[in-house]
Amino acid sequence: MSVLIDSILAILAVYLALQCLLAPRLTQTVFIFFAFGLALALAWVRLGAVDVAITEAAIASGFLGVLFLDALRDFSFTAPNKRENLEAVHDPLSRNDTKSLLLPRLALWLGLGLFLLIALEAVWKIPDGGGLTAAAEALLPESGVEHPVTAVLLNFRAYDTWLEIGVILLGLLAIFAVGGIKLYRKPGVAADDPLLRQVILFFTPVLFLFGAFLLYFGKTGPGGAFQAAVLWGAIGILLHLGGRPVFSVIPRWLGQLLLTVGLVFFLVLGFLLMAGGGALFEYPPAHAGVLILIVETLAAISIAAALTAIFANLNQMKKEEPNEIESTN
Amino acid sequence: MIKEVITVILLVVGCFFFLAGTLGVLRFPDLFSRLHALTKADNLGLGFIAAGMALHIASPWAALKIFSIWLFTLLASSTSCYLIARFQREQEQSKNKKERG
Amino acid sequence: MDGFFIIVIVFLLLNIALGLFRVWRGPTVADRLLTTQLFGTTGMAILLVMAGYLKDLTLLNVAITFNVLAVLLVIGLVQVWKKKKGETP
Amino acid sequence: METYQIYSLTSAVLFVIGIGGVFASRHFIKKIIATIIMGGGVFLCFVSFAERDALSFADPVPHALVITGIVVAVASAAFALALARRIYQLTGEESFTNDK
Repeated sequence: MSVLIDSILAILAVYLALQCLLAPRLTQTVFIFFAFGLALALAWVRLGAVDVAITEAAIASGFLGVLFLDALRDFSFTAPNKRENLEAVHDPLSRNDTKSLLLPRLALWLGLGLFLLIALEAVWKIPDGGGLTAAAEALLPESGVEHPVTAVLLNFRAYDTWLEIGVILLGLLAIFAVGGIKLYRKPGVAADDPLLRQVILFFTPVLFLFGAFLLYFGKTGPGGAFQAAVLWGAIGILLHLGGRPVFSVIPRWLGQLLLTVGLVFFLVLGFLLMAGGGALFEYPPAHAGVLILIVETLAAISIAAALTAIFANLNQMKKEEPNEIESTN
Repeated sequence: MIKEVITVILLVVGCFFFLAGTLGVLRFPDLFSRLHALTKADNLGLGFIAAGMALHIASPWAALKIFSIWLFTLLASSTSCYLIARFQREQEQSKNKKERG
Repeated sequence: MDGFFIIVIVFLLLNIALGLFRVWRGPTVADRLLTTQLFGTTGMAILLVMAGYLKDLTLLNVAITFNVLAVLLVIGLVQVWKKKKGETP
Repeated sequence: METYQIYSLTSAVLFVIGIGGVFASRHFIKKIIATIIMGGGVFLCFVSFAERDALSFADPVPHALVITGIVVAVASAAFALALARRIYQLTGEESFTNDK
């Protein structure tokens, strides 16, 4: 009977993915993408992965949705008109090209169909390896936490998490390299609406408290550093949208400290543990719980700061003098 | 037994309001009436479903959490209703101004 | 009781699928934005019912997250696109 | 049909849709979204097999990998968006055109 829910969710997810890519307008694409994130989050709840569901709901649809909306402001709002313009200007051969494009298109669809069959067969025949559940269950008492996913993330495979903070920081640096450091610039518009200001002021402590709750709850159940980080990052985005950008208010060294503290503390802790005679990130079981909580808190602060910085920097990337550039082409 | 009957009734009523909200979004002619249908009817439906589930789960901590979820949703959705309506009005005004001038 | 919960969840999922029609057609951006509100609320209802069906109270945390992020999206769109109007008066 | 079978087959379909989107769509934002959908397919495959291997709880290692994976995918998508917007700023183009 519960197969009904699963199959409807699966059909919905596939349909949304297709519509997302086939929609003629970009605004349709972005909002359908939000719905797609919701369907995936529900699918993960059905599969018993509540941590993944929280992460997906928070970051992959909320944060990315805001980023895409911000990008759409720069691009044209309606793809079709613009595309005709583009083709008229840049690609005068497009009318004659339709026939010669037929063959590549046919090849693409044939290849995709074949690939679909291969992928379905491969997924169907994945051998039963047993997984790592038993190993994780056996080591769980030594890890210092009670929730297996948190134990894997911050104890058994802590270097993954450490490098992941590094990847986010690297992404931020790459964005700086592409668009210039516009983090410390003040945006022009403050929230002029009293209701909007009140809502931002109300949601900031709620988000902070809920993030802290998730962080602490990660010890015993779904939750943890990433989920808390996204919620705290949402605080930064809300404040930025309300005209109080965090990074231009606090002093520079504090911003840089917030961005790097998670990475640095993680690394120092790892080397101290190595100096004490263990392997990298091998916590002593007696203190593991406390150490994990400290590491989680600092990592969450770092990731939240990095997400806020990514949004702030992308939001400040303005298109300069569009008319002149387009006319020279 | 009586608890289950009440839960079923609450959930059915909640579903009815959700259907009403969705139909309103689909059928009403302009944005403002659609906003009205969606943000009122859906929140009422969510309230009924929340009450039903709080009764079914029957633990005071969960009931408190569900109630706070409903309260947040009321706040959030009334705000977004107002913001969307204001956004739309501003867009229309600027469009009119452009057409006139 | 479980069968009844499944029927409710399927009904709410179909509700979301119906609401997609408005995303597809909606003449203005605000119409499409409206449906994120619909998805948020309906998704929360589905999560609440699922919490009872799977007997897993941690799903309530997912519901709160959904709620908060739908608001973030609305405020984001309203504030971000208002700037554009201010730039080109 | 088991739950994990439904979702693993769905994951294959999503992955193929993503690949098709990367090749067939023109606008930068659509290409970026297509890569995210591809990633979603891969993550769904991981999590569905984690559910198959469940004992008293589902296999936690794929869950942890997927959480890290989602965050990394978002960071790379943000970088791709920055690149796309920079290209648009400099050349005014929103898709790869091959007329030059």
